[in-house]
Amino acid sequence: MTMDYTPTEMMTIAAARALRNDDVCFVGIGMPSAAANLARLTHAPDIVLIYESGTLGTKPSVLPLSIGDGELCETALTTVSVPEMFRYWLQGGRITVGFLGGAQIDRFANLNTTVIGPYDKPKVRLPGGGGAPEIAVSCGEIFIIMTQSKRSFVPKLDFVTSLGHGEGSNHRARLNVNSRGPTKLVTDLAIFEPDPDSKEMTVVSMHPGVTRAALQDNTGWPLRYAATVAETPPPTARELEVLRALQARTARAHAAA
Amino acid sequence: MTMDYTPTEMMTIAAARALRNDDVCFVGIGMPSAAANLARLTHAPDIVLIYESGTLGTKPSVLPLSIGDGELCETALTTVSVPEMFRYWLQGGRITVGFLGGAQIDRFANLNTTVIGPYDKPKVRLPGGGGAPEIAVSCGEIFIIMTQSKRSFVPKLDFVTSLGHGEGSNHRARLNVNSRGPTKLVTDLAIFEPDPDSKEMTVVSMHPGVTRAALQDNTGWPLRYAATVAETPPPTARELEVLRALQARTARAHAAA
Amino acid sequence: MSRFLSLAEAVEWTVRDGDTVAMEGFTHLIPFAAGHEVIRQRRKRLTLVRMTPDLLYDQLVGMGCAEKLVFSWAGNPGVGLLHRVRDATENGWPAPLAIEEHSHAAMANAYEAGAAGLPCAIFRGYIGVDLPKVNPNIRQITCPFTGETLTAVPAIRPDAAIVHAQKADRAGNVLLEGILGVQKEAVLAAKRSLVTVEEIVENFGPRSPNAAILPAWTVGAIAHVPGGAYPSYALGYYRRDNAYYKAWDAIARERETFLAWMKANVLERGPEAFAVHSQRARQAAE
Amino acid sequence: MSRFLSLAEAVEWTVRDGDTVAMEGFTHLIPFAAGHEVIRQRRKRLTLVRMTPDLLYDQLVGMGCAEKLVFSWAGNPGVGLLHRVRDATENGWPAPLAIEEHSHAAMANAYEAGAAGLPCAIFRGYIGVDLPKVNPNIRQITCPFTGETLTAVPAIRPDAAIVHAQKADRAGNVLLEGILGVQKEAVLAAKRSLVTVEEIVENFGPRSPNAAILPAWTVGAIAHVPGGAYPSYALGYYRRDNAYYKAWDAIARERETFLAWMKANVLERGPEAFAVHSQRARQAAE
Repeated sequence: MTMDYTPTEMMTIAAARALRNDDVCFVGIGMPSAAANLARLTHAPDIVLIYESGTLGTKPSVLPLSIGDGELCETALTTVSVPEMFRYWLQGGRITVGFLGGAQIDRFANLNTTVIGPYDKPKVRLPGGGGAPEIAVSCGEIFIIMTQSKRSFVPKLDFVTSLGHGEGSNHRARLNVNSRGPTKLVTDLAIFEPDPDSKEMTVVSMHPGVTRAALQDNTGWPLRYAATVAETPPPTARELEVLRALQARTARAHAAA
Repeated sequence: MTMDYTPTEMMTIAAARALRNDDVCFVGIGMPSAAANLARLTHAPDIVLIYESGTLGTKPSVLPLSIGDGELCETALTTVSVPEMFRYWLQGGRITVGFLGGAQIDRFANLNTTVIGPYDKPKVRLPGGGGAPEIAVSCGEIFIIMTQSKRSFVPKLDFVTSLGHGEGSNHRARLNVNSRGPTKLVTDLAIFEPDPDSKEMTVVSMHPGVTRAALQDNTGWPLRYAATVAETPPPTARELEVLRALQARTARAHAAA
Repeated sequence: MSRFLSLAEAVEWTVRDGDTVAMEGFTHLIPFAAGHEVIRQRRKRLTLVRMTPDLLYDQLVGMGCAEKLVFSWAGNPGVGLLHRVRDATENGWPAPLAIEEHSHAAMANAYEAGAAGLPCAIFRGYIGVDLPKVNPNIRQITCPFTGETLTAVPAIRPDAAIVHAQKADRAGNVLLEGILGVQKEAVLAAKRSLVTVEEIVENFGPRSPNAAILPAWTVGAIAHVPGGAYPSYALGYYRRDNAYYKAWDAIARERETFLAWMKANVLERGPEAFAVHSQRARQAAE
Repeated sequence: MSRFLSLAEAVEWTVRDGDTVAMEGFTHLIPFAAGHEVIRQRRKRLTLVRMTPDLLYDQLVGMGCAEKLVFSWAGNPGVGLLHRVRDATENGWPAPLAIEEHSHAAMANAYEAGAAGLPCAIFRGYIGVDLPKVNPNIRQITCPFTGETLTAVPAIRPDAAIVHAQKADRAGNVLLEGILGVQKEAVLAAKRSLVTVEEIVENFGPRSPNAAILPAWTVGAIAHVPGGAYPSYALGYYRRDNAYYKAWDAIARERETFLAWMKANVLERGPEAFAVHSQRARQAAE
């Protein structure tokens, strides 16, 4: 059975599938939060979700609008102070997966959430790095979820907010960073993984109906493909049902508040 | 009315009197604890007592045998972790008075609680510094309470565990220490304060019945006296009553446990 | 030792022109009522420090209270950017606004160091990124045991810290619960502090032996402002008004709508206007 | 992810010959039962780390389990010195014991740095004193902003940490209450950890939103040992047995009385012997 679904739903579901039941996941607001909670509500019921507001092991029934919604604290195992969160939990190396998004990404999965244009004279001033610069180096690995377009998938970032694979190859190791960095990039069109040698983000799976031409049209650099490129399995009925129920609950809760 | 009292009672009561109602006092076990709680139970009901085990604003009804007795936590405003105690509360400069004792003291009120004899080949190995090295520099001022004898009041310490006035004069300032250091030394015989210039601990008050000859006999260096030396007012009936009741409660509680 | 004051008196005592001020709150317990009083008192040339400046700092900046913003994430969470902050940084309206930008880890560590009385914080951060190129307050330090290069940032020691909390007791102790953010650190790191509270109780009663409490002798002023964190929330009292946050985007987009809104909702009102948000939640719960 | 094991299995998994082991507890929640199991398993050449080594470490040292002691205050609180530690350091009986001595502030900061994944801690300490002359692990570092000289010590990262706590839930999370010491830091800083608990509950139920909890995924082994902190205490369960501490002074003074006591009370007994102390307190409360 095939069902209708949006590219954003495909992206969220593909990202959710990448999470494992024994992961400890540092979650950002927005799409990462939707994907992480979808994973928890489907195949990864024991996944530990952590938000930088200090909530450890939180199990929200609706998606938070902000990183510190009451729902996150009320359903958490416990809540620690923000200095403790960044010292003991993030820097302490206790997180297996950090989930990031961004306004710009380059082919080595470095991210920009700071500024479009020059730093001193920005065309668009973005919110800034928040937790990302340290999430990017302290988590075991990084999953990135981003809507793909030429504007966001750029040959060169205007500003490096958080480190991906740097200039590629062993650049992280040369910076004395031992964590794996971005191991998965999930977009509304495809799934990327780093090439084992160059560390360039490489297409490993394309979502149903997406063509190589369309992919390239939405990417600011010449794309590389893995030797074998899979087709992403479409969302299952159950995945869509759980995701849509989650989003409907969320919409109701936010409207009521 | 005069009452019988022991030199230790006089010492404890004289030390208690030095504490003010608005002090925030970092309390060590033993005589400092007795003096601090006596102050709280008499003229300084609002004094804030802090023990290094993390208890803030504790109001024990009996004296603790250890620095972390349950009584301290159960009667505290709250209890913080030990790293937080030493970082936010002691180093943070939030304590007005630190209360120390020691096995040896010199004329500049440097203290030794580490070792008698050489460090590598001790005659007596003492428990060590504990919190004292940082209490001595981070508190607004330091009160010291010690039984006086030639063995403990020595010309030269075997080991400097915590800083008093160093080599005297402006030595603390030369070490970039801005707190006042030992401002009062209370013994079973007398009360000492630092000379304003040399910072040598100087007799300012002698307990009733104590002679200068007896004082010097119990001191390992030639004593200096302030221009005017007072006689310490003897314990009042109320002071003795409260102190003895506290110690009786304490003895009963520790025997029962 | 903390003193109970009216909000106007408390803000007057706590915040002075030219101060470095931290009004903290990590989504939770944001001191909106106190911030509005700062606006009404027309404070000027403030350096505003906060990890997550959102609507409240947009309002302060738009009303011309600030000359500098120190932050690690500036936005309307889940909604968008801060139009007033942008107008100030890009167009100097109503006054130029300098920025000093950090990461969350840097600011959290810097508050921690401030509370701990240290001049700087060390952490493992800013590796392979551009912020150190534009922020001279990000430096390096070498571990004397391993030789590892670590990052150092100056401690945050504000002139004034303002936070909101659930409860004060009669003795002036303050209890916080839930998402604690860096509020305790901000108060301990600051020279002067103001805590607005939902309620004042005789005593806190039964509680965790490790409750997050600011003792009276660490707090400057306390003002009783029920609902004072609205439109953010106070765990146990009222929920976040997400609609307010969403509506803000349109209000703040243009100078005129912004000024009209501020006049009607801040300049011509007082802290008592916040009480209704606390009461509504209470009624809803009944 | 934490596993529920018998105490013998848990100690076997956690502690190996030659390990650096931190059995923490600041007067409260000292893991006596687990330490006795380490003695029964005849572990050797341990480096024992603890801020306040007291009777338990006296017992471990006297039974020849240790080759080094890292500490900041070693004694029988309110009673006197540790005779077995002294016999080992001064006479090498039953084995020589090296010492590395710190201040409380240094060790508390070093545990904190260990939990935070840093190689060292910085603080303002050891000013004008002699310990830096005898401990090469006390070094200096300069603040890159103010030029102030600060003190650095290496982070404590033990091979194994052992602590006692009030409760675990079925999922393997651990709740601590009361005097927390550096227990949470010790577990987070260690490669392997063991927590003995007074009771295992279905879930923790209503609690402070900021309760001190070690999540299951940060804990190695959990063993259910009621009374396992005796003769220290567990807040909410039983009180400290001050008489035991006082009696220890005479027991430990001579090698013969010490060995006889250890044989009768440790070697020939098991963790179930601790349960009576928890039960007595329960009866007394009824």
